[in-house]
Amino acid sequence: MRLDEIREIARIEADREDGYRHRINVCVAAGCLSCQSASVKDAFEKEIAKRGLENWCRVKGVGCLGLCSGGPLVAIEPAGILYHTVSVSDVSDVLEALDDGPLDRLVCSGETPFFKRQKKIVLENCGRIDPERLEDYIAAGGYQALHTALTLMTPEEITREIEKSGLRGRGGAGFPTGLKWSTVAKADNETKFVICNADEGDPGAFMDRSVLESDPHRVLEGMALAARAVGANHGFIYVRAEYPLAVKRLKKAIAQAEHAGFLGNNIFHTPFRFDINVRLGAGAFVCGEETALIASIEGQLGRPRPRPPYPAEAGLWGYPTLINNVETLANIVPIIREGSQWFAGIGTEKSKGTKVFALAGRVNNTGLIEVPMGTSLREIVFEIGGGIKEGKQFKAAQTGGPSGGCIPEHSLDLPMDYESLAQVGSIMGSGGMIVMDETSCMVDVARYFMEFCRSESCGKCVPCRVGTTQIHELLGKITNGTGTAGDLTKLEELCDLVKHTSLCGLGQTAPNPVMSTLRHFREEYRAHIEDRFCPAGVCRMGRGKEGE
Amino acid sequence: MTIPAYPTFPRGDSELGKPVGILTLKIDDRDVSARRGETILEVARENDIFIPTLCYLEGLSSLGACRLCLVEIKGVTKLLPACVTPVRQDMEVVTDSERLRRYRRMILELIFSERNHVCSVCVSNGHCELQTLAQKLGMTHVRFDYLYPRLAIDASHERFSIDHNRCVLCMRCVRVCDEIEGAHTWDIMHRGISARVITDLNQPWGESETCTGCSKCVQVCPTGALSEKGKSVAEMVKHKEFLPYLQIMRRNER
Amino acid sequence: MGKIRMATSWLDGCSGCHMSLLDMDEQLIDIVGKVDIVYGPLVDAKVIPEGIDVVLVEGAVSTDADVEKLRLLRERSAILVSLGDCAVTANVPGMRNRFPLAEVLKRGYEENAPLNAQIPREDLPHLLDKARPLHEFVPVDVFLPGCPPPADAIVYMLQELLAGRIPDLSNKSRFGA
Amino acid sequence: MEALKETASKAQDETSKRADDPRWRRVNRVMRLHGYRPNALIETLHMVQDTFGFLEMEALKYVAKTLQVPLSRVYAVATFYHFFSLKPPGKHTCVVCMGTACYISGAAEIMHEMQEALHIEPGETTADGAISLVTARCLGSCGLAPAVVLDGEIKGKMTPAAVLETIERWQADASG
Repeated sequence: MRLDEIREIARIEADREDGYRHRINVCVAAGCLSCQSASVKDAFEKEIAKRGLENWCRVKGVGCLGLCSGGPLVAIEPAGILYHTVSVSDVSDVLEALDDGPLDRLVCSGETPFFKRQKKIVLENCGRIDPERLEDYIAAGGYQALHTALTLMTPEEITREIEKSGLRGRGGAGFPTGLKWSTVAKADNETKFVICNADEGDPGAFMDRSVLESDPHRVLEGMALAARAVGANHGFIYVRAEYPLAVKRLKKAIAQAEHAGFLGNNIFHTPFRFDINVRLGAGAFVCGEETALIASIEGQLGRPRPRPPYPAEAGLWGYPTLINNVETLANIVPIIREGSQWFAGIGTEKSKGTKVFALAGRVNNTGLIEVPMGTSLREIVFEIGGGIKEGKQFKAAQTGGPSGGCIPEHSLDLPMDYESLAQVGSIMGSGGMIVMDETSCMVDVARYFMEFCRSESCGKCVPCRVGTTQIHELLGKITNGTGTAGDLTKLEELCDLVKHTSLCGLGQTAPNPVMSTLRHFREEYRAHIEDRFCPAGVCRMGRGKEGE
Repeated sequence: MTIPAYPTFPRGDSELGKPVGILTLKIDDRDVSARRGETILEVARENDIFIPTLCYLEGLSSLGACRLCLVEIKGVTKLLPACVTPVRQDMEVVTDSERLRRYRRMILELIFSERNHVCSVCVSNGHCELQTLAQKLGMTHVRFDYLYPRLAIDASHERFSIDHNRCVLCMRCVRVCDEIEGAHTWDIMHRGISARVITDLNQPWGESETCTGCSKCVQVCPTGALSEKGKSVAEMVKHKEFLPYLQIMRRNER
Repeated sequence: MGKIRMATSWLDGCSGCHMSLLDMDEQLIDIVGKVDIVYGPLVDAKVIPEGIDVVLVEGAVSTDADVEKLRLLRERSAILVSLGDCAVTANVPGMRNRFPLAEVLKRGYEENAPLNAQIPREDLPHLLDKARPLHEFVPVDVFLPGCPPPADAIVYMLQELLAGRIPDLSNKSRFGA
Repeated sequence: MEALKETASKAQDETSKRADDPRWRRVNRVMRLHGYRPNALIETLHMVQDTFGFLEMEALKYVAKTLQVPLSRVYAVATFYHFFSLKPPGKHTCVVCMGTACYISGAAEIMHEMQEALHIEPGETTADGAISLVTARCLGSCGLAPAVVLDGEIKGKMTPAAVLETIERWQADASG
């Protein structure tokens, strides 16, 4: 395909869209699907057919519109109206109201902080395009960045753009993406691989899933750009089998891209060739770790191995391999399209760009949000999130999932960037953010995460395998009212051991939820041990073992 | 999942003028020389510097799993396993410190707490690497609650038996069977604290279709998990000498 | 200088550690000159006295009576030694721990009893869910593992204690034999 | 000699049975697409489970043989990854999401009630094979916590009572 062909597709698509007086976009991402948005979409189609409005109105299933707690969401274009909690019985009312202005009882104000405070880069197409149509993606400017990069830039220039943008890995600790790319680019080998890590395992995070379900081509294009920059010709997307919709859309997108010539041989009539295969994860959190992920793609057990050698030197089947996560790759296209300077102008000095958070828990507005790096926790919870449910008191926000920590109330003004989060004992992680109020017991939350790490530990190294089990046992004792005075010391010693002696990132970060709650909520631990009392009323005390 | 930042090794620039492939470093303040590509553990052993190990066995691939051989390296924040970390020019290694001793003792405590290691009634009492390490590293008691899992003994094989109560999951049996014998009868099922060694499709050992009965797994097992039937405690000495020999022979063949 | 007031105690164990204590041959004479044994299976005292300097406890904690006795010993002793594998690790008494208590009692008193099979319920201390090492109940000052600990290790330990030092017993004994 | 013949013809039957059965043809296709290389193991197991609902011992053996992967390694992989199941699923499946958002919104309470009602632990199937109780790490429906999947249909903002209602209907079906 050539650039003018792309532009032609985009133009036809735009004309087609403009031909409709009303365009109804129904969210069909996971969240809204679970409140029956599919039947709402069907109802719209039937009702439009019944009323004979097909030439005036079209209905489209789109990806995540963000405000999951208000699902099913329906957006009306070009009027720019968003309706929440639309049920099948509302469909005819919505259609009635198309020409006379919004239907007040269902409308979400676009002026609310939930929408106004966000800045969408990664999610720019989410909720706007039909993820199953390549033409939609092209009409939104898709694959032009790849064209630019292949025809006007050298691989070194692409890498330099990413370096200059200041983009850091969105999957965890925030390693500079450009540096990772240049390491793989420098590796001297004819065969190299690019892997997209879509094994989103944090049990409170769903942004990668939303990106894959709502805008799969963006990830493919990002991978192709990465492959061009580092000199790879083969790519893999390692995605959770638990995300069947994402898998389906990815496979469809790959087939479309191959058919259109955006993947395969001689892309854009250049010598560059690149193919992408999908590999399914099979329910192992540890496969988010690079070496375990590689082993899993090789059909092996997902057990991490000691590094070095790093995947950049010896990765998949021993070849130099670049691994980036979904959100990182989703940032590549806009950086190439708008330039590194534009990107570097967003966010803070050391954390550039935006971050997508899966905002959940005890806030009024839950869902997927994207904010500039450095946005304060207070803004996220109280403005975007609309405050705590039922007027309760904010207690803590948990970021980084099982590898992260809890941020207490006195740190509400903390800017969300890599360094600030590390300072309070948490991490950015992949972007799960769970807000907790007074009804959550912090010891119980720590126990919950340790249960997760215990059962996700691969079992290879002793500190992680047995250490997480012992920490979990201790937390179990504390939460059932049989903890003793010495247990806190033991907890701290074990956390220190597991953190410093485990083989991979899973073990090294597993103690974080315990250590951060011990640091900020120690009195809650004490209440459980000394007074046999759970201040939040969550733990059922007094179920101790006999004879003690 | 967090991807920790790449640690970088301090690179010396005094490599010029040295004979090819030979480099010098410091282990516990002693100047030692090494061949390029050797691991810290190999160099330490050549120089009679003790680093405790459990999963490591000369002649098998290295795992870095037991974490007993972790050492401190100047300029590197992380502790690194000596068995898989290659030496570098001017590296300064500390194999023994208060912190390392504390971690190593705790790791042993964790291993002892994990399964039912009752040394006094074990067939390997007196010939057990775990027992010896506990003594050597001064681990006199376990401060964590024992987990007391309910584990089976499989004595279905006519000559050998496996007692899961004594297994430390070092994977030596898995490796020797795969890498040396070539049968890959052993592997590990499940994961984390539920992990167990298995033969074939988790069948009784005696019904294994692939076991050749070579006894290599028994010989390399550091504890009393794998043992020969009909031997008394005094007789149950393991012979691992064949391993480096086999490795040399195979290398020569190639 | 007055003699050291020493006590010994025997919880759930086989008395092998006490045997090992007596097994120190001629060195026993030297030790006996320096200590008064004020309580334990080796002497007649029926009540645990106050003001014990050193107590050597053999055996695991298996019953509520064991817990009570251990707590009292701890209260009245300056230094408590966990003597032998049963005291240190629960060892053989702890081998029942992987089975539920009811199953253990059934196995011991019903399945294996040739006649009058019944689980005793009266006049006996209540068996704990699990047999446990001493340090899970009270603070322990010195650990001397071994099944039994060799006499030499016991001698060394006592000599060090007599000299007013907390002994370093690594390398002197080990788990198992 | 007779025995040998019998074994040989059995193996023949086995292969042809697999070649005739459209379900096995799906599995074979995956292996062929990957050139029967050992690294196709996980992809193949996915297809076996997708086709048969679980991983049967005979299937594991067949896959091991075809891909030339040691038996113990196949078993290891099949048990390491929690997505795979070696037991047939129940007629109905109730998946309780135990993701963080669901957990702090009462998923544990739902799970507790289910265990009481069905007398099984998570990961088990009722004795009559009617209902399987499963936990999920995160369904990605955190905005609608707590979420439960009842026979493949995700339901958000669930309560123990609401889930019990469905469970009771399933139980009535099974006994009726």
